[in-house]
Amino acid sequence: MPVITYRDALGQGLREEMQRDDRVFLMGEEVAVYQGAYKVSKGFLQEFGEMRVVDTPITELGFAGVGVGAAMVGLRPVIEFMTWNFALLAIDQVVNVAAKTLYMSGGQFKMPLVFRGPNGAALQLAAQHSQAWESWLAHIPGLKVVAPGTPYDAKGLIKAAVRDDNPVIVLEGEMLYNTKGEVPDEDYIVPIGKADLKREGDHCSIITHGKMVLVAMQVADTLAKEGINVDVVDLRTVRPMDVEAITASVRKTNRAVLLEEGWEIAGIGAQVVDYIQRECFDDLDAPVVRVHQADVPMPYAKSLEKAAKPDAAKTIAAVKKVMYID
Amino acid sequence: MPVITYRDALGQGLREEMQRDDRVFLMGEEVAVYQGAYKVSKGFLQEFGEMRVVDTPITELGFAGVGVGAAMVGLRPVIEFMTWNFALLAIDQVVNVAAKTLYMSGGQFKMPLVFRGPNGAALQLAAQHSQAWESWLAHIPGLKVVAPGTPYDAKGLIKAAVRDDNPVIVLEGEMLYNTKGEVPDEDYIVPIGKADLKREGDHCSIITHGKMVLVAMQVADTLAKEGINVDVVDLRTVRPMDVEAITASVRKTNRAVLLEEGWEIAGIGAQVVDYIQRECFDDLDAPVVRVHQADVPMPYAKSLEKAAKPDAAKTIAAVKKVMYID
Amino acid sequence: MAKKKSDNGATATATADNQKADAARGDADLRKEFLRSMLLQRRFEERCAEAYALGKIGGFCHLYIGQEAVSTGTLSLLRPDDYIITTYRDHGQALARGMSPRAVMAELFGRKDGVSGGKGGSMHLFDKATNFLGGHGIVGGHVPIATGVGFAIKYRGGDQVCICFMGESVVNTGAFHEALNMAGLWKLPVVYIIENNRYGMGTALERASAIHDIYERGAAYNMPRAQCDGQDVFEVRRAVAEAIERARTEKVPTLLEIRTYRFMGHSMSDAVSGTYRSKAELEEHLKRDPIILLRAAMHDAGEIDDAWMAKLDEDIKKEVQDAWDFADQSPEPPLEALWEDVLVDTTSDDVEASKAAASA
Amino acid sequence: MAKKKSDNGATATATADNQKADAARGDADLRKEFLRSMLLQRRFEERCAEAYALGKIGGFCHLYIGQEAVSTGTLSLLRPDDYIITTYRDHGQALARGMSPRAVMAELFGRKDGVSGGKGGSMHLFDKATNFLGGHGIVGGHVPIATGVGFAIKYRGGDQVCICFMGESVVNTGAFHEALNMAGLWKLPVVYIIENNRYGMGTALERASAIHDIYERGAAYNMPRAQCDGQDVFEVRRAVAEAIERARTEKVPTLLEIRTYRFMGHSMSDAVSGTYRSKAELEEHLKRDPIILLRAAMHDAGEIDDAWMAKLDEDIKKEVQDAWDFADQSPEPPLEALWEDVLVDTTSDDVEASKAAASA
Ligand SMILES: Cc1ncc(C[n+]2csc(CCOP(=O)(O)OP(=O)(O)O)c2C)c(N)n1
Ligand SMILES: Cc1ncc(C[n+]2csc(CCOP(=O)(O)OP(=O)(O)O)c2C)c(N)n1
Ligand SMILES: [Mg+2]
Ligand SMILES: [Mg+2]
Repeated sequence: MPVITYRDALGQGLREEMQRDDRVFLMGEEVAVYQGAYKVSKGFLQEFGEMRVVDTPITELGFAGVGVGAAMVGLRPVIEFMTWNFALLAIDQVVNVAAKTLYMSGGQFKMPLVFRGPNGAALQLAAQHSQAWESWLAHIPGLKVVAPGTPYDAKGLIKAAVRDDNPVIVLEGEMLYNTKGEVPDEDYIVPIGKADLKREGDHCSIITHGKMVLVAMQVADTLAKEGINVDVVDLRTVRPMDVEAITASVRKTNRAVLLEEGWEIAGIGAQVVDYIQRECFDDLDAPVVRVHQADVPMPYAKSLEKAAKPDAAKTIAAVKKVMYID
Repeated sequence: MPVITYRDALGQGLREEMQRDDRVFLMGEEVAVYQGAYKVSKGFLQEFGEMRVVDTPITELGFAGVGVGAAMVGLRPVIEFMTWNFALLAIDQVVNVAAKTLYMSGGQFKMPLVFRGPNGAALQLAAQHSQAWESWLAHIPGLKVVAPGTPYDAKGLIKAAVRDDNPVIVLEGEMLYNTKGEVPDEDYIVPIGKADLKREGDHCSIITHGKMVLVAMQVADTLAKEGINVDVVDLRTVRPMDVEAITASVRKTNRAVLLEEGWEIAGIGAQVVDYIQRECFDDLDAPVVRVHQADVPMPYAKSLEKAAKPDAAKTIAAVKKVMYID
Repeated sequence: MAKKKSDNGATATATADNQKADAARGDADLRKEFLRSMLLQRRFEERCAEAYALGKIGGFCHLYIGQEAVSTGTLSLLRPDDYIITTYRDHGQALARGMSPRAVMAELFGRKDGVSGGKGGSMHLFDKATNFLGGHGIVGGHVPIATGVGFAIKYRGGDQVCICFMGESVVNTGAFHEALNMAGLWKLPVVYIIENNRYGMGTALERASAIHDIYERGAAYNMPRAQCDGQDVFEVRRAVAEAIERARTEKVPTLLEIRTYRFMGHSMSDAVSGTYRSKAELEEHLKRDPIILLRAAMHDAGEIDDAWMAKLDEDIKKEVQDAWDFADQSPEPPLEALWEDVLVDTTSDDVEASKAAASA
Repeated sequence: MAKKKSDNGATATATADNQKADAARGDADLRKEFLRSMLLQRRFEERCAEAYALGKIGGFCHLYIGQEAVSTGTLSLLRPDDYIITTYRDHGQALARGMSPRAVMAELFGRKDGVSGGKGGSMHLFDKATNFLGGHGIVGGHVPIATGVGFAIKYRGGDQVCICFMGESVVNTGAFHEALNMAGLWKLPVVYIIENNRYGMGTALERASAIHDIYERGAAYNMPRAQCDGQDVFEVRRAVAEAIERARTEKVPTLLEIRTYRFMGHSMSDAVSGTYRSKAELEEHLKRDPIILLRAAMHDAGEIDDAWMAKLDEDIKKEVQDAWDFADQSPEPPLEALWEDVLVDTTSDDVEASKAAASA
């Protein structure tokens, strides 16, 4: 199977969908002439022309609304936010219109719309550019939210997102774009709403998604050498969440660590804890431990940033804690 | 002690703070000539003049930023959002500037700023006007978030918020404005970050905040008649959360119900569940049960809206569930 | 107030102007249709106020009384395949677009047979059949959506237009600015209509906008722009016709400021006058009631008489009563509806089939 | 390109204009100061590029090379108690405002002695001592803050001004629109300076804004407005002086478009030319390097010679090297700093004491 980057996997998935359905177009800042701020849409302008690959002014609220309008009358827009940090400016359109119009209209106007872009911290981008928004977005009924962690999932989920008749949020990762993995050339879909057991083990479940999948896999490798075998449950979709996959794993391992990129308070991990205590109350041998960003705005300095971010060492410590190993 | 409305308690608190500190001003839509969309600032324009009670154009993003700028250079703005639904348009200023400037500037620029207004659903206002944002706001380091449920707490917390040198979010309730309670005439503060045990009982803890405090008290009354006595823990502040008050109650009752107005996924309740399982793992006699809005956009129709909202009946059922009563 | 200004459009000669004015007047049948349309809106809204007082309508409810010439004049020009999008003050436009009074009233009553299945209410009327893209509740929020509809029309190479109604407060919002810049930049067939009723809730235009002839904001977006009287349905029709023509044939957007007045409070909880506008001001404006103006003109021209008018009023009252009865008898939505329409269960897997379904 | 337009300001006679131009030139000492200021920014930025390549600076880093006449011309006019707020492209302005190159470089290196304690980095320079209200990372986000500073000045009855720098892309954002409308409406002493370097990342102005003389957007806010050449430091100074005067004495904001060019890529990851602008275009603009223009003028006037210039360059290089060394030796912030500055622990309980502390 070809080995390609996450960036190219997204590009391939998007390109295939644009080829098969001429209602699909890509709009956002720097997606066309500049070939994409992170080059996901490299070559798109040349292939699809300027009506289908559209550079916008810096107007997140405005062009998110353009996507909504176009979706309401039958097109299938893919709206790129250069990063999800900037999408805060557009969040009214995402939350108050994209997510609610089907409901408010009594089912008349569906919203086949994708909002995508990199989410979470890269390296030393400081407080305003280093935020992970999955818990905010997962909070909102009317949205679907996916966060692929591998190239394979990136292609499969972006294609599923474009074909879905609902507004789908795709959370990518700047630090993931260059990562590589096997990606079939052919047309395939990763179903939205299905987690993936990326690694099997009996001792503990690490439940995670998006960028942190890589960290979890690394942790699993390291721990395996110490004879500790973990399940790595990659949620892939954070809304709707695959509760069954979570509980199946925890019922087996009786221990869980939740690993996420974002802040602690009312994060995705908190919700997973709730599912676990609700469904696996008698199965748990230890309190669930969460690993997440320090509860501070992201600092610029390299050492502070490293200290702020969730990583393998912190995750290993968490696994050992739930296993009462020290 | 005088009995006044929640609306007047807020107004009194704000007025006292404006009287004692001429750096405090109130800005927002309809706060001046119209006397406040919900009349919290009735008489303010007449008392303080148009420089300190300022009507704005409909520009949530803009006037939130005006508040930030004024706070950075030494004033103490109170920014009113007509409702927190509209504050989505301003959320970039709240999250990316108000909450982060102290940190990004290495402690140089503090942000003595209050953002306030009604939060959550009123009656039949439909999907775009019926949203409760506490879990979003509590997610953000650099903010404090309070949600008074009674007139007493409203006055005490708004005064504490105005005096605090940090950005404080005050979540009020349209349905609360007319509720009445005892409010001292004098100057007092309800400390930010401290929960209040509004009712004592041994059988179960109902942990809640804001508008739902009233529901919890009603539930406590009803259950008391059946011989079930509950603790009602009113968080009052959702960030920073008074974890000690939560755990003290749960250690006593061994059972908890979390009641909140907003949606389920990654809600405040999920975070409280996490605190409880983390701190009271061996104390819990039953899984924690959460009561919250149905996971749908708020419908307009009266019957559907009622079905969507958390209420006393649902809370009573939850208490009975954690007590294994049916 | 009623004077007409126009910039950046075709510099019309007086003759051409007269011709347009004549065309805008239509024939006597059309004028009767105008009267009917405006009166229907008026009577409908009056009954809404009544229903609100009785608790049959809940939530926020914003009446359109006084502004009927804007909806009627504008929507009389649209093709069925054109699009409309508007604010929470949407009843009048829904009726003028031809949505059934029954389905609109049922929506306001929160019933199953409402246009939005009872889920949207007063502020969120939606109707796929008439390309009515909603009633929106966030001030300014729908303006970028209109730009998106214009984009879609251009994308498909169609000659439809999109009409975007908004209150005058909207021109101060960031959403307006971003949306109009893109429409001006990309040349999209959208007519942005400001219904300048002078107040946004209790805030007079002059206390919210740094300029007072707000159609001039169009200059910032290289957009043809004009201002017209909104109490004269012919004047509205003339100005809108020009804008629609420009959108349809030249694919150019227009910013049109239509000066009108709301005769009621902002919403049901707002007094008609007092805090922010005087009774005298209101009374001055009541003299230019668009229905009275049109009726008088037609009366003077001998096109209608008192009996005709009485009959019309009676017919309309019946129609509105029928809508009320229908709404009252329509069932509450079933409780299962709470969980429906959050998401659809479909995908575009079969592209051709799904295109066909979309255009159906 | 360099032609000057001005609307809605005092209609200056040619003589008055000449006088102003003379004043803007200052004396020879001031001109030397200009040269020093611009060259310091240039050399500083060159070393930043080097430090970035060495991994000493991380994250996003946007150089100011080519635009130095804007910062120097503008900030030469400010009083210590005036305010400045700007974007992520903030190094040059920080230096021109008088922040120490050491503290700025230490910030870029992410060190304890950085102006923002190493927590802000390149995009978030803040300095309370010089009323430098930050480097901001969200395009448009700082413009309402500037309006707020103007509001505070008016609130306190002061005669300070606030300078708000922004890139030309900002004029399309909703934040800009909302902020300028309020400033125009309330008459706030803010000078909004657009540094029009023709591109927002890879997007040429013409592909993002429906109008191309963007200072004309000021008309929408009833705001005095002008356009000037940004490669000529005197021209910048003249135009800004007019605006500052208007703000300080008449309490009126101005929108000033200063046409400049960035000689480097948008940020360190962007090639200098290729995708969105040609090498030829860049070279054309390099001819109007503001430092070369000023140096030539002073040379021609006999105010400086090659030896003086060489000495200046050497001094500045030393100063920048010193800043580098300082930054390099400054420690990383201690790990405890991670948890500091999230919130302060203070309140305004004692109003008088806290007022005094705030103004200190
Ligand atoms: C973003 C936002 N802010 C505030 C409100 C509350 N609000 C509803 S209508 C209104 C006034 C709008 O006035 P205008 O645009 O002139 O329309 P009109 O009501 O006069 O038709 C306000 C402030 C809102 N719905 N959305
Ligand atoms: C709201 C927002 N959208 C997108 C970005 C990404 N971005 C950073 S700088 C920039 C271009 C800004 O160009 P301009 O305003 O002309 O300033 P210049 O960089 O030329 O100084 C973009 C799109 C951002 N920081 N904020
Ligand atoms: Mg209005
Ligand atoms: Mg630029």
